[in-house]
Amino acid sequence: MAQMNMLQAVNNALMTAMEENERVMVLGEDVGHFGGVFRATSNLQEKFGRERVFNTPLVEQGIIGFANGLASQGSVAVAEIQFGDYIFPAFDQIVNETAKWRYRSGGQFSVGSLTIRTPYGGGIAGGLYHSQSPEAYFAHTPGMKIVTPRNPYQAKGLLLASIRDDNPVLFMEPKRIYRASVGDVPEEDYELPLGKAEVVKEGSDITLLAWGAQMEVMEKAAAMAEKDGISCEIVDLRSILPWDAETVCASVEKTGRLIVSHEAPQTGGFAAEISAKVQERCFLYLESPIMRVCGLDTPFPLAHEKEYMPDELKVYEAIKRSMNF
Amino acid sequence: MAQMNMLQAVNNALMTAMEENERVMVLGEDVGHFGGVFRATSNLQEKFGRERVFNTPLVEQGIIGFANGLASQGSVAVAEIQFGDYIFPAFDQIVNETAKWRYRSGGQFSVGSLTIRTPYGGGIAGGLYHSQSPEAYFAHTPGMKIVTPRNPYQAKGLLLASIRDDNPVLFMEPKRIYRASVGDVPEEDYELPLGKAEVVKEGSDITLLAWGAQMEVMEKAAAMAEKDGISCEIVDLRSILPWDAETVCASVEKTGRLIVSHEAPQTGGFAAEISAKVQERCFLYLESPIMRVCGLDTPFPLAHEKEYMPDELKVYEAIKRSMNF
Amino acid sequence: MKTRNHLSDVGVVNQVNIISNGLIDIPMLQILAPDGTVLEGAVEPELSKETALKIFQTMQFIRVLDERMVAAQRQGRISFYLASTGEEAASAASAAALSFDDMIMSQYREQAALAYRGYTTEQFMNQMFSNEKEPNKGRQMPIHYGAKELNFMTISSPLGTQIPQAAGYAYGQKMEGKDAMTICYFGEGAASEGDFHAGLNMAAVLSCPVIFFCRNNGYAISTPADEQFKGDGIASRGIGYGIKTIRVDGNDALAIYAATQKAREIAVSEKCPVLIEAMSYRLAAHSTSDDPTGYRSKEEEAQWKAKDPIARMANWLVSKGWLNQEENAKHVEAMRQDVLTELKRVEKVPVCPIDDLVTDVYSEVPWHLEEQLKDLKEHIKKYPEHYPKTAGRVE
Amino acid sequence: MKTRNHLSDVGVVNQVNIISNGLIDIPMLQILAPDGTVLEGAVEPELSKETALKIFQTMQFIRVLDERMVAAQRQGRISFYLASTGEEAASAASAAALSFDDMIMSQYREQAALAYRGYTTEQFMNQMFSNEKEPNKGRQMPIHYGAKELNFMTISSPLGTQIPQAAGYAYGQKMEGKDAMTICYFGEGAASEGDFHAGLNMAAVLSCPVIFFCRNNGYAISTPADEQFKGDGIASRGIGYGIKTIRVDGNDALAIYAATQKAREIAVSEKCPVLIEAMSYRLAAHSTSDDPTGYRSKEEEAQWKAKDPIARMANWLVSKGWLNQEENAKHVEAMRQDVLTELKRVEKVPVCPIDDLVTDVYSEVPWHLEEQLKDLKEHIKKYPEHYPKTAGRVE
Ligand SMILES: Cc1ncc(C[n+]2csc(CCOP(=O)(O)OP(=O)(O)O)c2C)c(N)n1
Ligand SMILES: Cc1ncc(C[n+]2csc(CCOP(=O)(O)OP(=O)(O)O)c2C)c(N)n1
Ligand SMILES: [Mg+2]
Ligand SMILES: [Mg+2]
Repeated sequence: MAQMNMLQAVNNALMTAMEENERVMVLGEDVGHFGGVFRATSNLQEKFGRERVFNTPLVEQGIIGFANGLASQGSVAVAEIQFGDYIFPAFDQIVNETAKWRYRSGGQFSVGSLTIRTPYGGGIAGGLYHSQSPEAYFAHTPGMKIVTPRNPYQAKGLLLASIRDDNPVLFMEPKRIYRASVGDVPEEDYELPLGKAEVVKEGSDITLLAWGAQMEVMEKAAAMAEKDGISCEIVDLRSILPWDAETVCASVEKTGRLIVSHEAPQTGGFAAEISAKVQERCFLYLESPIMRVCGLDTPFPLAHEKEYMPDELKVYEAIKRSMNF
Repeated sequence: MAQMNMLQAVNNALMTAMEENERVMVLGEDVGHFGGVFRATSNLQEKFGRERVFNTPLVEQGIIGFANGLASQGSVAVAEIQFGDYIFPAFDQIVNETAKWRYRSGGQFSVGSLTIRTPYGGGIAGGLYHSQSPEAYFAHTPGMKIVTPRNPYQAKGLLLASIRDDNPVLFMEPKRIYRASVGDVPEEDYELPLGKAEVVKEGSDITLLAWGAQMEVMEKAAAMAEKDGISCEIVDLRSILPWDAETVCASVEKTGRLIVSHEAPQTGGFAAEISAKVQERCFLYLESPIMRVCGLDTPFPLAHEKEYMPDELKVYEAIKRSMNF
Repeated sequence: MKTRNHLSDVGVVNQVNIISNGLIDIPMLQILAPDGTVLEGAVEPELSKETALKIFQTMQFIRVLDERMVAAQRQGRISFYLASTGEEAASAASAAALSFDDMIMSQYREQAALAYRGYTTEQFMNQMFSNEKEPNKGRQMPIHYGAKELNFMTISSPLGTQIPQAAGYAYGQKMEGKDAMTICYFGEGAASEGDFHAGLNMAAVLSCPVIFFCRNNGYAISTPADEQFKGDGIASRGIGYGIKTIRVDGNDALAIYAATQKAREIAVSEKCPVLIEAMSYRLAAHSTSDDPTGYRSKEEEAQWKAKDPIARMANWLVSKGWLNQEENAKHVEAMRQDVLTELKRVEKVPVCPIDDLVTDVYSEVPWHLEEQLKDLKEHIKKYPEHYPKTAGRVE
Repeated sequence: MKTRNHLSDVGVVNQVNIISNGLIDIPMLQILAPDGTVLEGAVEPELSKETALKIFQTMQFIRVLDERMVAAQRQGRISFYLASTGEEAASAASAAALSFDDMIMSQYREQAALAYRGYTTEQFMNQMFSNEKEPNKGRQMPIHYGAKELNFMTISSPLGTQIPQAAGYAYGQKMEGKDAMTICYFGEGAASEGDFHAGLNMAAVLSCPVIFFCRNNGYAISTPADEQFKGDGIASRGIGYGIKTIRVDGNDALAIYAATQKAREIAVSEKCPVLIEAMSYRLAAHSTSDDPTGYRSKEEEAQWKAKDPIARMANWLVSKGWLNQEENAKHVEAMRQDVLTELKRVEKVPVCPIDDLVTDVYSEVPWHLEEQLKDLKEHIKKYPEHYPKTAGRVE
């Protein structure tokens, strides 16, 4: 075990994957000698050479197009998009190509060995274009897997599983806690399961569901609520697509209440899908409406970032509203 | 009044808008002399010249980028994307640029005079790439308006309103009924309101909500259900963003039951947003879970298109399930 | 750390110096005159009788197939078709210059390359009828072929996407140390997409052994080339990317063969991309959904009919003594029969069972698709007459 | 119907003829030698003393501003900054060659063009402190300027998106029959984006009066130009699009001015795009988030410091008798004071009231944002100490 922050855990996972399988390649803007703008790919080029770890020209549609080709050839491509906000030029390559490759070819071909890493989320004074949480845009796309870790341990285990999973994975890294989240991470190789949520804390009155950096917010809100005698069950979704409705519904059937929270704008966010599905399945168990504590339906602001964010106070207020419904 | 099919109504709206305002321009792949692959822009170039109605090179990101520029300059740009499936290369220009232009500039600049027209939807043996319904991808994007007509009368009135609205509008045309849907359309200029749903048929037992070509399916299902003595209220959402929760919730509060249907895959589709919001608002009125009758969570298939589609039989079955819950 | 060199080779000038289009003027390689005679000064590529005839027969087969399938579409037997009439040489002769291990990523009008690789009449039919014998499982519209065993990537409709993909595929081949490369076909219209720029630039920077083969056939649906670009075709763009480029007469099978052979040699030995622009003409309608009389003249079409690549190659083959026109006519008739027979036979083959609606979305069918399939099956069993393609086989 | 011409001008060759990079070699315009003397044979552009000094003072102001704001960022007074040190000439002198009515669409390193247009120190500060006096309402990170009254489009971070937008804007200007055009600035890195391809090709085909001004400063963050492209810079791409192209020394204000003046004349009179590539060097770090010592050498930086565009122009101005170095030193000191004073003053200005969180998403605030704002205000009133920027003014 070593103490690592999330960037180190990501870096360590990449090292581990590249050591174990020489077909793993890392590509993206500035990922080479420089090690990426967040340094998640530090020392990889030195260790594995310029052919396995390389800078690309500045063109996201090309990065994913190229990585799609690489993966379809059988190489294991780990492509970095420098910020989640800049993934949209690659939207066609992801949504129309990556996600549909296996299906359209009847399984003859696939890009299952592709992993797309990208930092996402707010809280770093990034304004419109260095703060977005684009998960819901991809969650409407059959064929993709979407994964987000909440801490360094999760990051390493989930990233290794993503790289090795035989499906394309969008791996979203919560950049706000890249350095802030520190914890024990095994030096050895391990994987955590995709498609499985995790009950992080058991409770009986209400279920709080989130993923990535938002987990910290849920924990703080739960601590506030506990002081009022409200027992919160906290669930980390971990995989956004396909998502683990079973674990979530089991929790809701126990508590009767659910709050889902994400930073992305509320309308059309992934909380909507969860809410829709849970009310379908757990209709008779619900004691109050499923609530969403999300970003406002605006572009991501700068001066009003604090006000925009679904912080612990807003979650705490929602908990009380739900309890008092 | 004249009898028109939906293509003629769209064409007529474009004619009307271009006659009334000389700053209106129409651009896109093959929209010039040829009149577009569906002929929605027939005769426009002949009438208004090659400078106001022009073919672009084959590059969707460029079409929208160019149209964004045109609109920000004050021209009124009506850009066609040949198929909804090919809008994704323009995703960045739409989601990061079009939608955020006004906000990021504090209202100094905007592309409010941009309208993007695109045919969408299945039922034409188009397979993966000539069948998609991408509305939900855009509905998660504050700053956009999204509008869909269900028949020729709606098409003309909503398209004219979209072109003149001071916000960028994605106008999605249900291509399956381009020629099949025929009806009376006034020759004169008129507009229908954006952001307003319409109760197409009143009823008391259950609310059926859809938009575009799916309205026909709802009507057929309602007819089947009426034979069983179930009284269906049918609502056409018309505007997907911002959407008219008030009208929808009023209907649900009356009937106590809701079915939402769209062709796009269920997970992360816009029915999820509607369901999430309606259960929030109408929790105590709901007599059964809100149900979604949608496309399967697969890419759009060809050989199994019939099976994939949320047809009237599936909606009818859902009505019965909802009534018998 | 490497020293940077973005200025190291730049000359200086003291007056405003405008570089304009006229600076270059890229000629095209031609070996056969339109009448099939070898042009003076031209050197025939090394081409065995066997290969020459295989190219020729492939072109003829595709001409026959295209004719027949356009008719079948009119009769409502298939939903869609897209012919390559007039452009058969570009794909047949380029495919012939490749090694079988080379990956082909095509746009959609390169059926001759696929046929050259050995795709059978039956396979063509299976795809067009979206039936259960088709390895792509009938999920895409007709003409979206794909055959793993022939190293022919399944076609996808969005234009241009295969261009950066081909660069990536080729990079993977290079990393594996194989003597194989990738060829990527696309139209001059698709070359306007952003993915074209991405693909060519990345291939150059990342040293990918790939041939970018542009069929410049003058139209993208109704849009003529001069509303598509203003440069000297697509070839002139190669310069900007630092990519070696060859322009070739797209209706001259020998020239195509020679150009592709050379391009492959360069790509594999120098580990770099090569751009080929083949100048041709789409004699066919864009597809069966299109009617070109709305946007071009009969005279223009006639001019190009006169440059027919099949007739041109036939004359050359006859002059070599490798072809007998009478025998060939019989051969063509046999092809026609074969196509007809297969068409009739294959149109009766059923589509895949309903389970295949949800396979291949992921490597395994996930829980939510299991559920959706289960519900769907129950529904179909309730209304079997409404789902005739699959109801009979829902267990 | 027009006759098509995609083959009408094509010459023929009989041997495989490989067009390679070496075919062209684009020189760059230089008027001033690095020591500020006019090069032999070079002609000074027509440039009044007033304009020359305005260019020069703008460059100096930006140098001062950049220095100060980098320091302010280090002190934690602003969250982010991005300097243009070493590249001031490219934007100041090009902006000087425009008409005020011309629209400027910039990337983010063209603060000198904005200052040339008249953006004040206070305005710069307002933007960087995201305050309520800022017309962009503090919604974007520092350096995302925009000023409608100065015809300077608000900057957006996604790279390359402004390139096709500029083509469209220019088309609109042409349609309005105005004697105005658009200039679009971008880096050599951004020129790799698909939008670059889209924008240049569309501008050429649709005859848009636009100058595409590429600052080739050798780096895109850490990525050197030779990992960005393999062609002869960005200029060589102009040929492929059929766009008139000028390469210029980016550190020579006179050359930039002359090139841009000529380009504007062509763009407006011929209604067409012109591409300018200015060869320079990013002496600054990419931004305050970057540390270039990780990817380039001090020697390389030193070489380029020696080519400083400000010193070069100063020498020329002195030789013309238009500048007195001592007076100038005082002037620079005054600028520094002005920047410091404004910084101190402006950092106290509050941000916009909370209502502005939801304005400008649409032309009117829709029902759902009204609701969200209402809830938010109630929440802030409950916890005012947690939202200190806005709580005081929630009514
Ligand atoms: C991204 C995308 N946009 C639009 C289309 C619709 N479309 C299909 S073919 C075509 C024209 C292609 O022309 P070209 O590349 O020259 O190939 P050709 O048909 O001439 O062989 C268009 C616009 C598409 N398939 N994909
Ligand atoms: C679409 C997009 N991708 C990535 C980024 C992150 N990014 C910001 S600046 C930059 C480098 C730009 O280099 P260049 O265009 O050469 O301009 P320079 O900084 O050298 O002036 C990158 C990669 C971005 N802003 N937008
Ligand atoms: Mg073409
Ligand atoms: Mg640069």
